[in-house]
Formats: sequence, C-alpha cells, structure tokens
Amino acid sequence: MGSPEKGKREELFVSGHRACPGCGMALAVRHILRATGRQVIVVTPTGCLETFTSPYGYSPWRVPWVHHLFENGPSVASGIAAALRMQKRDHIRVLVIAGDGATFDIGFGALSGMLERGEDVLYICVDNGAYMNTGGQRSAATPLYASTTTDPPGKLSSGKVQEKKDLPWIVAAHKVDYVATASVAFLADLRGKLKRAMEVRGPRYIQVDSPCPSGWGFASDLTLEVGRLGVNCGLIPLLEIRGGTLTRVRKITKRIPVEDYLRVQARFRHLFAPRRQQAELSRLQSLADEKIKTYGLLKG
Amino acid sequence: MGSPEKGKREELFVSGHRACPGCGMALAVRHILRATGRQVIVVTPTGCLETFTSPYGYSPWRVPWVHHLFENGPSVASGIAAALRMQKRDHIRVLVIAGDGATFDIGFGALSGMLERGEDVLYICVDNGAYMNTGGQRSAATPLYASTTTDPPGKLSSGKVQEKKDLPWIVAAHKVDYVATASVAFLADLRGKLKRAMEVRGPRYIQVDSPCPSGWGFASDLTLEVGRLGVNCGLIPLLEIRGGTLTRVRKITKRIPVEDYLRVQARFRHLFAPRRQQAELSRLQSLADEKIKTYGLLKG
Amino acid sequence: MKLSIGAVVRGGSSLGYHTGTWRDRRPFLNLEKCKACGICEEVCPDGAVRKTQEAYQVDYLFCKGCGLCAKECPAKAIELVPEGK
Amino acid sequence: MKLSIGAVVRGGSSLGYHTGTWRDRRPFLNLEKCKACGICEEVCPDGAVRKTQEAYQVDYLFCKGCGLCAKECPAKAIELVPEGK
Amino acid sequence: MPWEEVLEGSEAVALAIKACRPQVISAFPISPQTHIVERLARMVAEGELQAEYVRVESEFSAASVVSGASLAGSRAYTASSSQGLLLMTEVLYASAGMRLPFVMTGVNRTVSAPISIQVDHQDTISLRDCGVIQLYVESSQEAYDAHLAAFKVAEDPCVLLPVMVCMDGWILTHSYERVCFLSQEEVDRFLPPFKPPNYLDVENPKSWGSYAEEDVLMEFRYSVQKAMTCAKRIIRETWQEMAQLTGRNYGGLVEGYRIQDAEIILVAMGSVAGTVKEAVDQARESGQKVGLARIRCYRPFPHEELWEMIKGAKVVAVMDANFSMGSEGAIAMDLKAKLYGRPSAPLVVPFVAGLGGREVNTHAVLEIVKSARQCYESSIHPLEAQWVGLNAELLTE
Amino acid sequence: MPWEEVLEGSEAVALAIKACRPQVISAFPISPQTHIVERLARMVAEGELQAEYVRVESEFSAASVVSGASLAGSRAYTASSSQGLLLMTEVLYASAGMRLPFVMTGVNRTVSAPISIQVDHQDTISLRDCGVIQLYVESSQEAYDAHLAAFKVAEDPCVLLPVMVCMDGWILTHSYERVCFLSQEEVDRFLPPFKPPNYLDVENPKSWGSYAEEDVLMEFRYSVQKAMTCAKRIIRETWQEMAQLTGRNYGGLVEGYRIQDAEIILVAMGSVAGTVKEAVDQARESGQKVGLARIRCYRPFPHEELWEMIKGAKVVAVMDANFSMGSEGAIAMDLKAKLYGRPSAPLVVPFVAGLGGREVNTHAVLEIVKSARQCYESSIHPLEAQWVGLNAELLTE
Amino acid sequence: MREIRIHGRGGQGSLVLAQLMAIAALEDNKYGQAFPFLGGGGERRGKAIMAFCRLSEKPIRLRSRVSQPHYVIVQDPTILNEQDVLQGLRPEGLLLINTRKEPHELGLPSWVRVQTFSRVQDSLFASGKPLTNTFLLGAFSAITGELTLQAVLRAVRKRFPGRLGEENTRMVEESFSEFGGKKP
Amino acid sequence: MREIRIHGRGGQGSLVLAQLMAIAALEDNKYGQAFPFLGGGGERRGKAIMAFCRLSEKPIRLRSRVSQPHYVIVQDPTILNEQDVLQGLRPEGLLLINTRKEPHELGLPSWVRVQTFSRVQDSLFASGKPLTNTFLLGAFSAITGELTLQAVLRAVRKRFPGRLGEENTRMVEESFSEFGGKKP
Ligand SMILES: Cc1ncc(C[n+]2csc(CCOP(=O)(O)OP(=O)(O)O)c2C)c(N)n1
Ligand SMILES: Cc1ncc(C[n+]2csc(CCOP(=O)(O)OP(=O)(O)O)c2C)c(N)n1
Ligand code: SF4
Ligand code: SF4
Ligand code: SF4
Ligand code: SF4
Ligand code: SF4
Ligand code: SF4
Ligand SMILES: [Mg+2]
Ligand SMILES: [Mg+2]
Repeated sequence: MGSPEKGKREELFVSGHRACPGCGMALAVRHILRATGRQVIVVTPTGCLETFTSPYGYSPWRVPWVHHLFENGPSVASGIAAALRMQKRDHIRVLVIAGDGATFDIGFGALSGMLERGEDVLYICVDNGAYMNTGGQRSAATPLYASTTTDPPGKLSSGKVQEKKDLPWIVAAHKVDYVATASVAFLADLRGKLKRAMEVRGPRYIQVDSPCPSGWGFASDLTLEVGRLGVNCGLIPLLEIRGGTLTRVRKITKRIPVEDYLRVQARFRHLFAPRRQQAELSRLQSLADEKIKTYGLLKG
Repeated sequence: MGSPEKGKREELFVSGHRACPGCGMALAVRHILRATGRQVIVVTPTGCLETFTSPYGYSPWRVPWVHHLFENGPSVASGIAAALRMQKRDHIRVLVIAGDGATFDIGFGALSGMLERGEDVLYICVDNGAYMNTGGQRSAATPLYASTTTDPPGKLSSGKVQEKKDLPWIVAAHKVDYVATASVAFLADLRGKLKRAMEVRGPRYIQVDSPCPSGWGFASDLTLEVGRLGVNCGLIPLLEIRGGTLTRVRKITKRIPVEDYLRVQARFRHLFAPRRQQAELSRLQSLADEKIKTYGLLKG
Repeated sequence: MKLSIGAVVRGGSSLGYHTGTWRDRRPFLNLEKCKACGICEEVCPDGAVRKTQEAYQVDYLFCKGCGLCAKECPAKAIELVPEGK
Repeated sequence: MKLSIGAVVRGGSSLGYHTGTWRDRRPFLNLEKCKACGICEEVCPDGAVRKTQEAYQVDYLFCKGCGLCAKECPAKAIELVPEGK
Repeated sequence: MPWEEVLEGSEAVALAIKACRPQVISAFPISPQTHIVERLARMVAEGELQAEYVRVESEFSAASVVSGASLAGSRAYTASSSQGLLLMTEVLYASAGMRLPFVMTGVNRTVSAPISIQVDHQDTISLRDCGVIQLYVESSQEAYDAHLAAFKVAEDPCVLLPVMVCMDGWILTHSYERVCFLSQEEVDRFLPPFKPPNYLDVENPKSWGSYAEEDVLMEFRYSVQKAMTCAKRIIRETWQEMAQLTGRNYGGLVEGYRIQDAEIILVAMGSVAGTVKEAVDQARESGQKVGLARIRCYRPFPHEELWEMIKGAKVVAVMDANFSMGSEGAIAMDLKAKLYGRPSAPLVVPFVAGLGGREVNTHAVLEIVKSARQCYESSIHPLEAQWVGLNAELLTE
Repeated sequence: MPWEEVLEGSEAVALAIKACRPQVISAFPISPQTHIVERLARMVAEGELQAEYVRVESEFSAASVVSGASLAGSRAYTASSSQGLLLMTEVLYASAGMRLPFVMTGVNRTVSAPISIQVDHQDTISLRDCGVIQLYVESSQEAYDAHLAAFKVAEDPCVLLPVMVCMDGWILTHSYERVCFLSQEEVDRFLPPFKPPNYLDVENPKSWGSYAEEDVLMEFRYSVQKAMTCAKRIIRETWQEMAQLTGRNYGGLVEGYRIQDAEIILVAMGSVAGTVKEAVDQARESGQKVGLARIRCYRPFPHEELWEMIKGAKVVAVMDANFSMGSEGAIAMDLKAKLYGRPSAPLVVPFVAGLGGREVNTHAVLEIVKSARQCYESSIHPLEAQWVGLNAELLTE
Repeated sequence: MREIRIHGRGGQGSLVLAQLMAIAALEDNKYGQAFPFLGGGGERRGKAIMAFCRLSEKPIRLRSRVSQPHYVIVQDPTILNEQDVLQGLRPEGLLLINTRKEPHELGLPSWVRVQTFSRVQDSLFASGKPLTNTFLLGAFSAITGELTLQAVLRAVRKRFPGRLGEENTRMVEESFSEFGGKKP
Repeated sequence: MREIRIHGRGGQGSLVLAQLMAIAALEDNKYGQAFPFLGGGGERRGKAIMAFCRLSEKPIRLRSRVSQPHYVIVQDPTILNEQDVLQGLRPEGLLLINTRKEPHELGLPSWVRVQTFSRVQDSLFASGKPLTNTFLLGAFSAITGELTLQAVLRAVRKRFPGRLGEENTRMVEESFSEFGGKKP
C-alpha cells in the first residue's frame, strides 16, 4: 500500500450512503480514510454517521467498521486495540469516528477512560454541534446562543446558555500527545493532521468542524463556505496541541466579523430577527476576538 | 448561624460511623462540614464514605444526606440544586463528597456534564487513590507505581503504569471558576479552601488527599504524618486554580525526597523489596521535581 | 435472501443503493470550461464525481444534487438544473 | 421496630452505634501534661475527643484506638495502652 | 375550560406534563421521545411552564436528576425510549427502592442490536422487575389522561413509586389525532401539590440510601411489593375519579372490549389494541364471539381483573410485542403463570406480534384469532409462541 | 495432569479462565466479584497468563471492551455483579444481537436500593430477556467446569451468543472448598482456539452493527431465539463431553436429585441447591418422597427437561431468590407459564427464598416442603408467593 | 372512513399535508388521524417516504398503515419510478399526482382514476414553505369533497400562525377554486 | 460432619483460620469448607465478625451458616461482651477462647466445656502475620484431634509459602505440643 495520495486513489468510503445532500460529515469521513489508508478499523457510535452508513445490506465502509452503541465507542475501540496487540496485528490501527454528542456528552466518560489508560486509538470527533441524528438537540458542543430543539430561543431564552465545551483542551489536560482541531472546509489541513496523528502511538484526538446544512439551516451547497466563515471569524480555530502545548495554528487568511458567519445559518436567526440581539452578538464577537488573541490566529 | 469556627462548634458529622480506625477521609468530612455549616445538602456516591456512614438505622450525618448510586452523584446533586432553585431554597447549597473512583472513573461522565452545565454544586473528591471500599483496586487516581489489587506488582509489572489522572486541571479546563487541591494533613488550609469555594456560585471542585491506613498500608496513627510527607515531597501539591489559572500554592515547609513518603507505605513496598527499583524511584522523584518546579512549591 | 448472522454486512455494499433518485437538481459539468483541477471530486460528500481516463464526470446513480461541486468549482464549469418533473 | 419507607434514617442516629468495642488500644489523656491546644479534638476521625467545661476528654464509647490523637499531641500528653484482654 | 384539538401525541403528553406543574424536568433525547421533550423545552423557553429543565449528558443522568429533584421534594418528570431506558436500568431499580414518586414516559421502541427506531415493547418490558409502575396506553387521549393519573398514583402515600406511562413510539407519539384537554383548574383540583412524607430538609436532616443487611433487606423488598399491591387499588380509584371528571372511562387496570360472552379473547396492550378492536368488530360481524382484554397497567400485573374477564373464554390469544430470549413473551408468561392451576382456566395461545415494528393490521389479528380457534378446536397446546408475520425466507438454517 | 486443591471459589474461576486462554480480559471491580478479577490481574502481572487486561472505568466499558475484543476475533472474558450487571444491560442486549460469544461471570448479589452486598439472584435475573445464555452453578467445582463449558457453548457456530456463568456471591466466591482441576492439555483439547465466522479483517472488510428496518428486524430477533433453542442441545452435549472428561456428571440443563418417585419436588438454582439436597435427604429419611430439580441453565429455559422431571409429582415448590415487583418470582413465572395447559400438570407453589441474603437452611427448606404439602393436601392454590423467613414485625401497615 | 396515502420525499412535507387534513377533519366535526410511515434511519431530504391519513365520522381506532387507500396523493412524480403508488388503491379510488403531465402520459393502468395538476411548484424543497402542500390540499378539498374549504382554511391557519398562514390560505383558496370547488 | 464457628474482629484473620482448617482437611483426605459470615458493609478492622468451617468425610453440600457448632473458637475475648458466642453450641461441644483467664473467670454457664490458653498474643492486629491463628490452629488440632498435625502443617505451608510459612509452622508445632498433642 503506497501513500493513498499518490497513484490510483482507492476510495475507502464509497457512494450510496444516506447522508443529507451536502453533508459536511460525509465529506470529512471520505478524507479521513484517504489520509489513514486501509490498514485501519473504524468504530462509530450511534449518530448521523452511523445512521447514514449502516442500513442493513448497504455499507459504504471499505475498511472493517463497527457500530455498537452511542456511548461506548472508546471502549469498543480499546477492546479491539487490545485484541490486535495480542494477535500481533497492531500494525492495524484503530479509529473512532464519532459525533459531538457521543464525544462531548454521553460517551465522554468512556473517552476519558480511554485517554487515561493510554490506549492506542485515534479518536476523531466529527462535530456538527448538536444531536443531528435525532433532530438537532443541544449538545455540549453546541455553540453559545445557537438554537437547538431542546434549547430553543424564546421569551426567556436566547438559545444555548453555555459556551461550547472546550474539549480539545480538556483532552489535552489528560496529557494526550496529539490533539488537533480541523475543519471540513480545509481538507488538506485535515488530511495533514490525520497523517501526523497516525505517526504517534497512544491516544490522539482530532475534532473536525463539520457544517451540517440540515441542522444549521443553510443551503446544501454552502457547506464549505460556512466552514470557512467559521474559521475566518475566529470561532473555529484550527490548532495543533502536542504534549499539552499549542504547537501550530492555521492562520486566518481573511478575517471577518462573526456576524458574517452567524447570519447565514438558521440556528442563529433569532439573534437578528425579530430584533437584533446586540448583547449576544457582542459576546460572540468577543469570544472570537479572545480566541484570535489567545491563539495568535492572525498573520504577521 | 454564625461562623462555625467561633462559639459553640456544633458537630455535623458525629461519632458512631464505621470508618477504619485512623481513616483520613472521615477526618476530612468532619472538617468539610465544619467549614460549610449546616445549610448544605450532601450527596455521596457509593464508596467507603457511603459504606461507613449508611448502615440502616445509624447515620452520622446531621445535614440532609443522600446516597443513590456509584456513578451519578453529580446528576443527583444537579437535580437537587434544580429543585432548590424552583423552591426558592437556594440559599441551601449542594455538595457532593465522593471518592476518587466515583470522581475520576465511573462518575466522571456525569461530573463533566455537571461542570459543563454550570450547576451550582461544590464537588469534593476525598481521594484515597484507589477503590478502597471494594478492597483497594486501581483507580485513575492511583499514583504511578502504586500497588493495587487489580494492578499488582509482579514479574511483568511494577504496579500502576499510568500517572495519576490530573483531574484538577481537567476540571479547570472545563472553565470552572474554583478548583483546589487540599490535604487532610493541612486542616486549616482545607477549611479555608472550602470557605472560599462556598463564596462562589456555579460548579467548584476540591480534591482532598485522604491517606488511608488500610489501603495504603501504614499504622492507623500515621494518617496525618503520611499526608504531610506526601505534600512535602512534592507529589501532592496544594493548589488553588481560579478561572483556569493557578492563583495560590501552599509552599512546602520542609522538602523531603519522595522515598521518605513511599517507604512508609505498603503500597510502594515492591519498589524497595525484594530489590530496589531504581528506575521507578527516579521517575517518581522527577515527577515530584517537576511539580515543585511547575507550581513553584518551594519557598523563596 | 437469508439474513447474515448478527447483521454483518459486506463492506462497500452501499454501491447497491442508488441515491441519485433523491436529487432534485442535476449538476452538469461543462468539459469545455473544466480545468481538471479535481476540486469537484474532492468536495463531493457522496463521492459522486469520478475521474475517468478522459475527464471528471458526475455519477448520476449517486449524485444527490447538493450543489457543492458547482459552488466550489473555481472555473464555474458546473451548472445545476432542476430535475424534470 | 417498623422499617421506614425507603430506608430513610434520622440524621445523627449513629450515636446509637458504639464503635468503642473495636478498640484494642486505649488512649489515656494526661491532664497534667495537656496544654489544651485542641489538636487531639481536631484530628480525631471519630470525633471521640470532646471538649468539656473542664478539659479535653476521650469518649470511649466511640474511640477506636487509632492513636492519631496521641501521635499528633504536641505535648505528648496522650498515652496508648493495650485494652485488657 | 376543557378544549379539544387535533395534535401530535407527543404534544398531548407535553401539555399533560405542563398541566401537572412539575418543578424539574430532565431528559436526554432519543427518537421517538424527542417531540415530547422538545415541546417542553419550548414551553420553558417561552415562560409558559415554570420549571427547571436540566439538559443532561445521558439518560443515566436524566433519571438521576429527577431522582435528586424528587428527593428534594419536588415533582419531577423525565422521558426516554429504547436504549435510553436500558441505560436507566440501574437508576430505576434504586429509585423504586428509595420510593421516589417521579413520573416518566417510556416511549416504546425496540432495542439494539440490530439498532432500529421501530416500535415494540422490548424496552419497557425489560424494566418490568424494577419496582416502577407501568401503565400502557392505546391513544393520544389516553396518554394525556394517563400522565395526569400517573403523578397522582405515584405520589399516593401508600404507593410512593415511580410511574412510567408507556406509549408506542411513532404510532402514538407522532400521530395527529383528536384529544380533549382539561382546564388547568380541573387538573389542579385533580392533582394537588406534591407533599412528600420526607424530603431533604436542613431543619430536619435525614439520610437516604441506606446500606441494608440481610436482617432487613427482604422486608424492604417486600414493602415495595406491598406498595405495588396497594397501587392496584389506587390506580383503579384514580381512573374512576378521572372518568367522573372527563366522562372518559377506559375501565380499570384492564379494559374489556366485547368481552361478556366472548369465547376467544385477545390479550394485548398499547396502541395495537385499537386495531384489535376493529378486528373484533369484524369477527363479531361474521358471528365469531371474540373479545379483547387490554392490559392498561402491566406492573402491578392485574391478574385478578384479567381472570374475571377471561375465565369464561375457551381460548385466550396473547399478543406480545416483546420476547424474552430463550423463553417467551412477557405477557404470556405473566398471564399463564397467574392463571396456572386455576380450575377450568382457558387455553392460552401465545403470539409474538409487532416485534421490531412488524405491521399488525386487522388481517393479522384475524389470523391470530383463527389460529387460536384452531388450537382450541384441535386441542393443540402450543409450547412455543407463534411469531406473526415471520418471513421464513430470511431465516438461515 | 489433573489436580485437586482446597481454594476459594473465585480462585477456581480464575484458574478456569486462565486455562481457557482468553486474549482479552476487562472488568470493573465490585464485591463479591473482586477476588476473581484480582486473581486474574495477578496472573497477568506475573506472566502466568498472556492476556491483555483492560482496567476500565465502568462496567459499561468492561462489557464494551470484551465486545470489541470479540469482534476482533479474540476470546474475551469479563465478570461483574449486582449494580455492575445492571449497568451492563444495554451492552449485553446489543452484544447478544451482534452474536458475540464472550463469556462472563455473573456473581450473584442483590441490587439497590437499599444497597447491600448480600446474595440473591435479582441481578442476573434482570438480564433474562437480553439473549445472554445463563448457567447457574451449585459449587466451586461446578463453577470451574461451567466456565470451561461456557466458552465452548458460546463459540459454537449454531450458538454465537454471550454466556454468563451465574454463581452466588460470597457463598461460592468466598468459600474455600475442594476443587479438581483439569490439566492444560485436557482443557486445550476440550476447547480448541476460537475460530470466529467473521472478524474485523482489513483484507475482507465487513460492517457490524447495522440498522434494521421492520422488514428484517423480527427475523433477526427470531434468529437469536433459534440460537437459544439450538444452545440447549449444545449445552447438553458439552456437559456430556465434560462428564466423560472429568467423571463429574451433573445432568443436563436440569439436575434431578432423588426425583424418580418424588411427590414433592423443589425447584431451585444456585448454591442453595446443596442445602436443599441435605434437606431432601432428611425428608426422605422421615419417609417423605421429596426431590429436587436444580435448574443449571436458566436461559434458554429448559422446560422440556423440567417437565420430564416433575410431571409425576403432586406438587412443585419453586424457590425464587428474585422477585419481579408487581408480579412474582421469575422461575415460578417461567415454569408455570411453560407447564400451563399441560394435562395433569402438578400443583406449583411459589416461594421467595433467599432474597437479600436471607438465610436458607435445611430447616427453611423443610418448612417449604411442609407448606407445599399442605397446599396440595388442602387443595390450596396460592396466587401469591410465600416469602420465606419474612419478619412481619418490621413491616409497616 | 376514508383512507389517504401520501407519497413524497424527505423534506417535502408529506406528513404536514396529512396533518392538515386531520386538523381540518375536526373543523368539519369529524375525526382525523395522520401519521408517518417509518422508513426509519435515514429519512434524509430527497428520500422517498410515505404518510397516511384517515378521516371518519366516528373515532378512529385503527393503527395499522393505510393499505387500501381511497386516495393516493403523489407529491413528487419522480416517485412513480421508485414506489408502487397504486398498491392497494381501491378501484373506485383516486390518484392525485403533482405533475404537469396529462394522466395518459403517465403509463398507468386504465382502471385508475387519475388527476394531475396543470400548475406545479418548481422545487418542492422551497425553503420550508408548505405552499405545494396547501396547493394540493385545496385541490383535494375541491375534487373529493371530503373536507370543506372552510375547515381546510382553519386548519392551515391553526398549523401556520402568522404570515405563513396567510400565504397558505391564499394558496388553498386559489387551488380550491381552480379545481372547481364551490365556496359554501 | 464437624462444624466450627470462629468469632473474631475485622483484621484478626478469622476467615484465614477457617480456611487453614479446610485446607488441612484435604491433607487428611477429608472435605473441608470455610466461609465468612457477611456482616457486610463496614467489615472494618476491629468490628466483631464471624467465620465458619465444616469438616467431613463426605463431600459437603450444605451452604447455610453453621448454627449448631461442635466447636466455637473465640479469637478475641472482648467479643464475649458483644456476641452470643454460645449460640447453638452443642452440649457436647467445646468453646476455645483466646484468653489468659481461667475458664471459671469467664462467667459462662456451667454446661459449657471451655478451653482457654495460658499464652495469648499481645495484639491480634500484629502486622498481618497470622501467628495467633496458627497458634490456635495447633491447639485445635491437639485438643480436638479433628485434624492431624501433619495436615495442619501442610496447610500452613500451602497457604503461606516462604518464610512466613516457616514461622507459622513452628508456631503450630509449639502450640500443638503445648496442648498435649502427640506427633504421629
Ligand atoms: C443511550 C442512547 N441514548 C440516546 C440515543 C439516541 N441518539 C442516537 S444518535 C443521537 C445523537 C447523536 O449526536 P452526535 O453524537 O452529535 O452525532 P450526530 O448525529 O450529530 O452526527 C442520539 C441522541 C441512543 N441511540 N442511545
Ligand atoms: C456500578 C457499580 N460498580 C461497582 C460498584 C462497586 N463499588 C462500590 S464502591 C467502589 C469503589 C469506590 O471507590 P472510590 O470512589 O475511590 O471510593 P473509596 O471507597 O475509595 O472511598 C466500587 C468499585 C458499585 N457499587 N456500582
Ligand atoms: S443532519 Fe447534518 S450531519 Fe447529519 S447527515 Fe444530515 S447534513 Fe449530515
Ligand atoms: S479503607 Fe481507608 S478510606 Fe476506607 S474507611 Fe478504611 S481507612 Fe477510611
Ligand atoms: S472543480 Fe470545476 S474545474 Fe475543477 S475539475 Fe471540477 S469541474 Fe473541472
Ligand atoms: S451535486 Fe453534490 S452530490 Fe452531486 S456531484 Fe456535485 S457535490 Fe456530488
Ligand atoms: S493535643 Fe495534647 S495538648 Fe492538645 S488538647 Fe489534646 S491532649 Fe491536650
Ligand atoms: S485514639 Fe483515635 S479514635 Fe480514639 S480518641 Fe484518639 S484519635 Fe480518636
Ligand atoms: Mg452532532
Ligand atoms: Mg478511593
């Protein structure tokens, strides 16, 4: 098996899956497997990715793939990794590709355990910021003030109250060697991070911002554009954290105000209509400013 | 209700509990309740503290106390806090007092959820570094190379392989306002931290090193001495972390080599006999050195 | 057809499920404009743009008509037209 | 005695359970040496040292004989002696 | 003022919950429970419902939050389905043992693996031992009524157990149909504020969650069973009161439909009963004496009422939308076990119907009737359940 | 070379597991399972057992780790008890549906609340629907034998289900008694390496954990039930082979003790059976025709064998160390349901015995016999189970 | 009792159409029941799906799918190639298809009564507005007479309060009169 | 079958003593069974607890607690104030108490056969070494004759390999001869 980038590129995640048209997550997975190559086993907890790739009789996965439950991806992966070691097959690497709900919420206990034990598993969170598979409920990854079906805006509410759980740094605080954030809008960057992650043994974590036309409320051809806006406004910093320290950031090419990002998504519509919610918008802008400053996201 | 430190001090955690003689945890709890006073409700997950205070008909708790399960302390506490808010009783504060197993391992998913939601709960981990209630099995809080019944030393093993999970910093990475570490050996410091924690609303976390004569293997009158050795060798730094930054450390009064701490405990006996395990001892010493340096634990 | 034990499925079998019927817009790739940059192939979530010997082509068996290829094509070589009803 | 509903228990009822029987060593507090610093009361995990009007006293109903009070007493005012067998 | 509307079953439930004025709601989303909890979230966001809504990270925590809220003396509600209910298992056992009277909706859905969102009763049936009362409803209307009743039953001093209203996913939660609602005043009169016998009170501190030894543990278990037994009476009375209030009378723990002279009686629970009633009418039209005993309360198991209804029948056909692997369906098991040894008890023929969303229409019901009749006529006593609509072509050898 | 030793039941289990050469072990500690997994940890630390030992953060993860290991084609083992087993519920349903043949020990202990570490069968009984095979053992010796058998049964191509060996906590896990062991060579011959029909293989990539629609889901469920049915034969054959190897013959799915001419037959499972046998001998000495049918395999439920044993009896007394709140004990339910409608089936009298560690000695057993006889003689058919040893003074009104 | 089956694609609001009918039934003092067919896992936009509706003078107890519909409504003509929309359609039943084509162009068996629409919405996925469905609803009301215009209008206003409701009631009225419905 | 009940305190190794007896039984070609009484939750050091042992020529099936012991062994005399150590003791049974006191000083009913020990370990909690128990074991072997010295010595060596075993076998031998046991 040569580098999958060169020569005839073999598709390991094939057509016929049932993602919504324009699904960012589906695109992410295509590229994740391009970067890892075929010597991998993938575990996916319940969620959109599982649902759109698991209907009985129709699997787009050309690598061994397992879905077990919603909350146990890291543990199933640990069991596989343990078996591979005993079988002397540990040149085969184990990946978890999981939604943000599985990662930030219900499966986080298991993930934390996996990290703590130091399992040789690359955990990839394809983050669409809500429980999309079940209709877009709040997750801990939902951004501040986004509307979800369980945290809707209303007379007493402007959407989600809490800031997005800062999982990359929480994972890093587990003394994990390789942690990164990526975006579907920057596919080469994503593949590069995957390659570097695959060079490390032990637990690793990559969080991929995966815009979701159905859940975020934008047209299906805007997936990459929305992803780019997120990165360029500073709310979605693309980082590499090694041994607990920030080692690399992707600089913002063209800084934009957060409003440009928010305005194109129905989940933030209530911040603009029926009336503009200035306090909320300002807080989101300063959140972006803060990230830009802390991580040095601007060039020069 | 005046300050419980002054005037007639009312005991909120009374005699007749069934902790082992010399139990550090029992002592910690006495002082925790002294610092908080009686306007609190305590939730305790399954573990030593629960077992030695819950036999039917005999409760030492003079504040309302609940044990539900091993893994759901933070969630039960969240439910209580929610009810208190609705009942306009939220001058009464909710505490969780939990073992390290409940905190670092099986209940960590729930704890992380509680932190993320921003519940007004003070979570106190009385850390004895293993599952003592069930006979001293490994937890994620077990120190590196300590012997436990599920990670015993042997031909292929020097005890626990992983370093202690760095929970205070993991919690801090959840953007929690108040995080502290304390030790039963420094009771005034412990009470001070509790008082400061009680002044804050929202989730707070205090981790109390609680030497355990039965589980660590030392005589029942050495509990405080062992606690002091742990602090003075640097392995148990006493910190205060506010808003994610270190704001206060308790300086080491008299620095000692880690061996002085390890040697008095049966759980580290295999590092000295049948033969001295120099590599392991050196690694533990450098762990302490590192902490001393990172946190500036030495005076002057 | 007999069920498999434990509902195990052959990898890649989704090629038997044609999502092209979901489409209400059809992307037309204008080879005259196309610069063969490969971006459309990169960005298609459904892997429905294929590079053949000659050129990039949309596989209408699977294309769901999301429009991403058209949007991202730097040469504006792809046009979306409504599916005839 | 009837059981309570849901096994609810009155707070503080452990005072009915006397752990003094567990003890195999008995701490004797020598009032002559005692400086009334209160440390023994502080450090007793069982709350078995009490401050009375007059002085600090060990409550043998509950004292388990751990020896912490003796160890930590700065005046060495507490002596542990084996319980008579 | 009572009013009538066509709306989703989920919304009817949400409106029932709102009317009960819970102080704490906590849930984790799972299809097909989502519409209920989303609707409640909207009510809270709009200020229409004054409650704390705790958006937890798992069902384990959802059940734990309502436990905590209940301990603190507040009325509390949660809802789940399928995998979520399985994940709550440990919490529900403990909460029943601690006698916490919260209410939950168990939206029926099958359980993994294979995963599916299709309806059956496997999820709630798996919780039949734990001490949670289980009510099953046939329609959105009954779902509305049952949630009001549930709090009243749960909080009764002789009960003090969690109550779960079980309703079929999709078929009820996602159907639009006509539902009559009570006015808030009527509900308030029916369901006064919750007065717990004990709660977390700093003025009168108590301890919960004791450790019990072998000298008292069996008696604590027995007292839960006693509460279950008492609950039968309370549930009956509650539904009577409800009937007076609403004019809707479903019967007691079991609803009998054309049961009087029936020779063949179907036993079923949940929404399929509606279809069964249609089939019963068709069978009656063709001169067959068929009836339905619909179990409305499965835990406690109403064997006395069932016996009264079926004792005159020649054959009883049990429709289980669940299966205990290596044994048989749970209703058949409960029923036969409780009829066992009764003199002249009718033949009972077990069927597995509606597992994993497999369609049960009047045709299928009439087939069941036919098969049950054949068993009776040829004195066949089938040991294994018949799986209705099984596609043999799919099965491996 | 076989050898004999007096040791703890837990150690006997650990030695059985070691002899089975599992590649992956994962467990979370809980009393009284701890000694088993601690012993295994020591073996791994000493290099006596080459296995990965994954020290997980919960039982949910323990069951998930062995699922993953099994998917990867390795032999895998876990053990738990009580709360831990309840916490595994969701994983076990899924693993059975995915047909993963791992083996686990279910160390029997009661479940919260109130919390207690006392023995009863509530924990494993609560898992009786999920598709995991359940074997119950009477002694440490049988526990040793059953774990060897368990892997063989689980991995049989017609079974492919998880197998749980259920053994009473403390009474077996913490008793020292004589146990005969097989040599490693004998075990290797008895249990060849695991050859899974499918496993996670990059050369032949497959997908596990499908989503199933209503067109196939019922058939998948049915295939688990088919595997359960087939397992009856495999279990019988496996024990026969074991008997040939060891000379120890416990019978098939049910052990009959002095059953031939028995008029009163006790039905029980687990370690209490030893005490029952003593009581049976005492009763026989006093001229009473008493026997015991000991259920060794509860799932699949061996109703054919049970029927053969008890059909000649006048009365059957069932001893349940579990209780389904709002109904009755699980064994009584299964048994009566399966005997229902059999012509001239004996009277069945249900007892709840040994709940929450309540002592069952020969005296208690003889009381059960007496009470069962009275029921028979006065033609009383008790609808509710009798709770043996209940202390009425503790009960509230 | 009248039974209706609606064929559409994920995102086209087949269920909403069924719901509107059920709501309208109450306005006509009838009973209505509307529910989805669970094609489960992956009801993504564009995937062919179904919804059902029952209308009756008496309370509706039946919970099974509609298998012998009196009316079949096809929201998206491309579905004709994927699903057997005629399955179970009663001989006296009516097939309503949202297509500009003439009935005879559709290659259907001759026994089937078909109604097509001269005016069809361009994209059925148009930004969440149910206009196509209200168009169909008006036509259904006019052609079948199962629901009165008044009831339908009320239902639309209930389900879509505000401006959205106004637009849609206008659409109902238009299509109602286009298909020969007479206002009461 | 002989039944033995041992009373001690958490940390005094009552169960170990029972286990040693059961192991020794095998060495005598008998059957032995040893098990704890579950005082459950809070078996902390110092708390009064119990352990049981059965010795028999035939396999032991009984699993209930020992309620009518042939022998009762009390490791710690302070327990006499807490537990009814005589409960169920057979009339012909023997009570062995680890105390320096004379039997008549104990205030026991006159029917009870009692054996006390002139030499008692100072602290029963001495650093995990089971010396007191092996002392009692040797005495038990000598006084009752239920287990041979040889069997007991083998059991001790099996349960405690290495130096610990040596110390303990010496202790067994000492007490065995002190209490009049004759080596075979
Ligand atoms: C225990 C359990 N609870 C709830 C569910 C229902 N459920 C399935 S997927 C899902 C949300 C998935 O969210 P996420 O992980 O973010 O993935 P996404 O669908 O957004 O890609 C939920 C709530 C479940 N399957 N199991
Ligand atoms: C779900 C579940 N798993 C396992 C147990 C058994 N258990 C009870 S307490 C405990 C360990 C407690 O450890 P920790 O939290 O550190 O408290 P400690 O006893 O050390 O104070 C365990 C494993 C349980 N009660 N519930
Ligand atoms: S809901 Fe979003 S993430 Fe899920 S399949 Fe659709 S587009 Fe993709
Ligand atoms: S084991 Fe340790 S922590 Fe637990 S009660 Fe004993 S001394 Fe305290
Ligand atoms: S993106 Fe445009 S220019 Fe590039 S290959 Fe595709 S069609 Fe051609
Ligand atoms: S329209 Fe969407 S699905 Fe079709 S080829 Fe383009 S990117 Fe792929
Ligand atoms: S610690 Fe010593 S000096 Fe201080 S009060 Fe106690 S006995 Fe007195
Ligand atoms: S010996 Fe221990 S228990 Fe007794 S009084 Fe002193 S400190 Fe307290
Ligand atoms: Mg998501
Ligand atoms: Mg601990």
